[in-house]
Amino acid sequence: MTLTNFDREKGLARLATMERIRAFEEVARRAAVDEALVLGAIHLSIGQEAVATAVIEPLRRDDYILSTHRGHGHTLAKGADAQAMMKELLGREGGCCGGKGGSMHIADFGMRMLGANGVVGANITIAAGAAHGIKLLGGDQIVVCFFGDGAANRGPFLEGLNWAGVFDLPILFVCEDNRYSASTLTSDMTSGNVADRARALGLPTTEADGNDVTALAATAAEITARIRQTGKPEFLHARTYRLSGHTYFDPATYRPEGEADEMRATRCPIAKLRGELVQAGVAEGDLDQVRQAAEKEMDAALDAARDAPWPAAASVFADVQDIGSPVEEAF
Amino acid sequence: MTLTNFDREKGLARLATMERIRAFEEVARRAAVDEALVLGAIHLSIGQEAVATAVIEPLRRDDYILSTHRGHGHTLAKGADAQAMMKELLGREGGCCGGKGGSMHIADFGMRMLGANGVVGANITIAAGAAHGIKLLGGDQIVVCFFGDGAANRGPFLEGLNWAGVFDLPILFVCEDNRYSASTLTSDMTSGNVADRARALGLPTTEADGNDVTALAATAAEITARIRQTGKPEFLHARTYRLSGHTYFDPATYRPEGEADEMRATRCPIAKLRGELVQAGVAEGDLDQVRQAAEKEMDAALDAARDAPWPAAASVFADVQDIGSPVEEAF
Amino acid sequence: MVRMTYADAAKLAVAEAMRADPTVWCVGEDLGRGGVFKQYTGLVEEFGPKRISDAPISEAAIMGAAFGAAMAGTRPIVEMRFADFALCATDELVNQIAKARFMFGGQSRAPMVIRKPMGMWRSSAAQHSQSLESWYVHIPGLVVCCPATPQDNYAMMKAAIACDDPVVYLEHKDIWATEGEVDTSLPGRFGKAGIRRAGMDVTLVSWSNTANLCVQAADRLAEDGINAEVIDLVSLWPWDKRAVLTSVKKTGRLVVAHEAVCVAGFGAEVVATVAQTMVLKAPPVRLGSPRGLIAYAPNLEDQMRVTADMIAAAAKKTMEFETA
Amino acid sequence: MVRMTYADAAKLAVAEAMRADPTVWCVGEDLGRGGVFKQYTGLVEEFGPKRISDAPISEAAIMGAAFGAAMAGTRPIVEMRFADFALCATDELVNQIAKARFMFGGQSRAPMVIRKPMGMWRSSAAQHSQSLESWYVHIPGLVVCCPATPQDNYAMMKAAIACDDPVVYLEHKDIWATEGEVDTSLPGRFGKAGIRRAGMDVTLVSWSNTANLCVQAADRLAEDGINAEVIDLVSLWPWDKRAVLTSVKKTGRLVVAHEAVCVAGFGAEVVATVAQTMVLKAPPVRLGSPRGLIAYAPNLEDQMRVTADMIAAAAKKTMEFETA
Ligand SMILES: Cc1ncc(C[n+]2csc(CCOP(=O)(O)OP(=O)(O)O)c2C)c(N)n1
Ligand SMILES: Cc1ncc(C[n+]2csc(CCOP(=O)(O)OP(=O)(O)O)c2C)c(N)n1
Ligand SMILES: [Mg+2]
Ligand SMILES: [Mg+2]
Repeated sequence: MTLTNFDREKGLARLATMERIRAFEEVARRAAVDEALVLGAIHLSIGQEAVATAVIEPLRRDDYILSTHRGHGHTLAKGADAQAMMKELLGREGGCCGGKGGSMHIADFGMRMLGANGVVGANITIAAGAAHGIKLLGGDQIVVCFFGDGAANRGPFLEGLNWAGVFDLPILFVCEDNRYSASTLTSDMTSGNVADRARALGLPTTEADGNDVTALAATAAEITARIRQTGKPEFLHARTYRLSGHTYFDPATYRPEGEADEMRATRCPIAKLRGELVQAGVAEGDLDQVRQAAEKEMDAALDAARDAPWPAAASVFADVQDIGSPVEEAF
Repeated sequence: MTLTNFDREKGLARLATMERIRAFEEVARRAAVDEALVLGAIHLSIGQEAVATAVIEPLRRDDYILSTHRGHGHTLAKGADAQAMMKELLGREGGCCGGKGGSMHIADFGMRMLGANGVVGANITIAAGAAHGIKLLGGDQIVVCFFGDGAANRGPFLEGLNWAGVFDLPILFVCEDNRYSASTLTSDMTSGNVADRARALGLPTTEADGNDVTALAATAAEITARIRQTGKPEFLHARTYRLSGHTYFDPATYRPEGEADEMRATRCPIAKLRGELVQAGVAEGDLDQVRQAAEKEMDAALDAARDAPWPAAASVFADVQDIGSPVEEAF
Repeated sequence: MVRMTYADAAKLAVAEAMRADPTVWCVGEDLGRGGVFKQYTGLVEEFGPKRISDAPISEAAIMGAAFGAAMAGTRPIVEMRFADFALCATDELVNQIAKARFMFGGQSRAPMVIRKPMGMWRSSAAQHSQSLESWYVHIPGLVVCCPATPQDNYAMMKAAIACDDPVVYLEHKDIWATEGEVDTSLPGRFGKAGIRRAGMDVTLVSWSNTANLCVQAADRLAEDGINAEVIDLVSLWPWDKRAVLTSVKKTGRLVVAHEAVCVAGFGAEVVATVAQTMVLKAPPVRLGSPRGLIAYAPNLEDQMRVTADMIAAAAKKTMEFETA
Repeated sequence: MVRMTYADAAKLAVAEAMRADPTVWCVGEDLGRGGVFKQYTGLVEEFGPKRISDAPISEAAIMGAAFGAAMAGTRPIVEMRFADFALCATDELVNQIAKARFMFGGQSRAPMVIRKPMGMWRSSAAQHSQSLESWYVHIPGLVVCCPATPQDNYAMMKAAIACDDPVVYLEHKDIWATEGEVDTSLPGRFGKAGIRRAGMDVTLVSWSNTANLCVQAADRLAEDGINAEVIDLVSLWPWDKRAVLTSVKKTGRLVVAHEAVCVAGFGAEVVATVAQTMVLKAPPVRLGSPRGLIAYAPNLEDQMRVTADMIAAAAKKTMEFETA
């Protein structure tokens, strides 16, 4: 990626997405830590914003994505409303899941974001199935399924990739490798490596730097175009790093001393892109404005969420199922 | 494998094992078809006898094996008593599982055969665990886990191989590839291939002709010796063919016409070994005697099983669990 | 009215639904060759291999992928082969399919029929014989259906395919070949029990094949002048409480019978519900399997069975109680 | 007598068992850092990473491998992190571990403790909050234990480790930090209920954290002059029928309360068993969650909870029934 073909507009758009993700999560963290407004666990993707941003950029609005417990970034990048998401994290009325799901089940079906998932790896077969549905219905959409390095040790990884390969389904599996599975170094619990597994399962596989949003966006554009054309599955292994703890309250003391600090200093995807934009002639002040706009948006989202009421009590019995009432009838 | 280093004694021993397996299953099939003595489904390994014979040959008595629904051959090769097995198939007293398990759950813990399994692929993680147990206890035994080509599409394949790789466990995984998963051609439902999956999971992997018992025994001896020495897992992919149907009552009409006949004519592992023995100077009559001895043994096993009584009624409530009675107590 | 088997009745329902709605499809191992119990025979010829889809031996993926395809707008019929193997896809069914609509605040639906052939089938042993219907009744988000007759296997299959909720559809393996009259104009209704036989003396409640045994038991009881009312619940969630309570109010006597393990089986729910509502003329009876395992040997296996004779004997005992 | 938390009580039991028997070991994700609820903190320092073993995110392999290791002569303690994730290992637990000994005619044993932290834990939502104890009670071959106090979490954990059967050991996530006195000389016994409070008027039956709520309810009832007997079943299989029947014979009134979904919950088994045995002074009551899903928003989540007030109110109603 030389600066000659660097696209400033695209760079600024990516920066805006990454800053919005970062700001959303920083605000959510503050809401949790300082105000105890977020009651459940939230998993921040701070440091990983480039993957969501780059991979989702080439998608159409009617393409699907599926995410994990660490899904704020993917959801925002797919176009979900930050305020509805923040309300969801606070369990309020107007939350994108009506306050029923919280951070770990965030979803926006309008944007074809088919949900975060509280079970590691479970989204892999479901995503393959969404692609199967597209194929059966004769659509030309594609599916992107995000998961972590730890998920590659669960059975659904094999079953879901095999499924996509056997049925020739239009899906991109993205392993967002942030090195850790909760407090465990994933490599200590992994025999062989993830990319080789995907290759052995018959999927064209690309390995990429997940913190270089410019290069990754180009790669993702190529891959997703190919998938839309061939209708066949591919795999992307993106190396990144989780700058925050596993949950917002995890001090992450299991990491080697200084590791996170060094990564923050040298490998922050936002800092990297800012550097490229500056080199391309964008003024620092313009970049700061992008950040400030994102922060303002997310502060406002939190204000709105803070002021939102709790969900209506009766809503707890809605959306369980059509047939059979959740409450005992008297006779 | 040239005839110069062909070991006649070993060849005869292998022939005896293969003929015993073949005869056991032919007798069991007759007992099922002609006499309706076998009430549940039985899965015959006719045509696959070389895998069990060759791979188990180098094992010690205190090494473990685990098998599948198609487990008669492995069980016999590990040294189980044919009569107790036949009684089990007939659900009789004196059956190796007391008539409680039948063909699909055949086991002989005395011979460290830790059971056939009615759930495809489920034995893979269990076998890894047996090897884990050996390691924890400081033993020098090894484990061999047999499964079919179809099992490589289940999650436990990934989870079990990864487990063995991560914990450095003394286990040999053997994929006995007979091309079919029940009535489905496995390759139609498999993306990539099994051996590559094992390699990607970090396991040294050998691909072999599963119908050439002489060559396979040499290969298995090497691999198992290495596992005992290094304590590390390996993978063996053995190509073979199921000459019978999936179950004894399956006419296997889903196979291309003539396929089974051709395989029977050209790739029968017993015929192949007989040819080698004849070339090595063993008289045809001696070989016939090996077969006759096997047939006689198995006929006698069936006679004994036919005459055996049903299990004692009370035994159905034994061996459920120590704590808590299976029958309701009155108060 | 057409005479057909329990297997063919469901097949007819599937075929009709597939003709009417191109988004309905079936997926499972070996379906292209008719499925393991031949309950799909001929369908691939009519609908092709995309809509009668084979699958790898990947129960978790079959369940999970069908769910994804349901969210993407199709209506999958999932074949689990044996109810026992469905346990390989428990996370998919219970944590994902049953919960998604609620967790996502109503944004998604999972219109799926999950077929799980259940129950004892001579000498299939402990891993191929289970009846776990009470598990699924306990899981919010799931509809649970256990048809006992060709008529109900036709009508309820149609209803299940039409339903926007995930339906755990438990067919009994031992009655695939049972024949009966099917009126294809009768609609299947969840939560509506069938009164298989009307009677005044004692209420027999059951579902799946044990409902058929209850009818046999009622025939025998009739010979002794006892008029049993046989209630076939057909669906367990929702279940027809009203039919049971109305009947027991009339008879004052209750026998609930099922093939599953008695302890923590759905029979406990029925008995508890009745006991919370009314006082009976005789203690209610539950019949189910001992809390033991299903053996291969037929004589051992039989000891785990609830039979028509046991049901009749239990009913008689409730009759004698009054006179005691 | 030592004062300690519910979490530490189990940890002490584990540590003592590991000291006494070198074949006991623990395996699960993140155990080397103390486990997700810190219930293993410090153990890796004493016993090393082989015996306090980390694991890949592979619940099926954790369960399956532990089973294999049990058959090979070790005594594994399996950590499932959240009871919900254990559903990823259902085949392993139900089709393999629970059935092996029987299927193999008594040749094998599975001396395993399978720890499954259960229940609601503020705003954990539908995939991290389930109580599925009734499932496991329904599965022959499994022992099921739901301790409610530090004392029982110590004593029953010791008993579970010593037991040669697979024990599904359900600790409640909401009471890890609850403190209580522990007498390490008291043996844990399966099938022996604890009478948490003696009383003559009404019997409250429960287990796990809801047993603690029953004690609170009994305190409130006492203020109104009602003497409730609180029975904490502690283990659900085997369960102490005798204690329940003896108490209800005395009081004539029964309230069973649990956190799990009421429909097809274990409360149904308790009520059905009592109803089959005796006639009460007032209709028995079951309290459990509606058959709905557990939401993230606290006000919605609370609607799925059984509270001490609800238990007290139900008990009062059984008292008033008599006088009505
Ligand atoms: C099946 C399952 N097992 C365990 C967990 C607990 N858990 C939640 S996140 C996590 C780590 C996941 O690691 P990875 O897949 O790399 O994703 P990351 O958290 O790094 O984004 C674990 C173990 C879970 N949610 N689901
Ligand atoms: C989890 C599971 N799914 C499906 C089945 C049904 N089934 C029994 S054997 C078999 C085919 C297995 O194929 P493979 O693994 O290649 O072994 P083979 O029968 O060829 O020896 C199937 C699908 C099962 N027993 N377990
Ligand atoms: Mg990770
Ligand atoms: Mg095969």
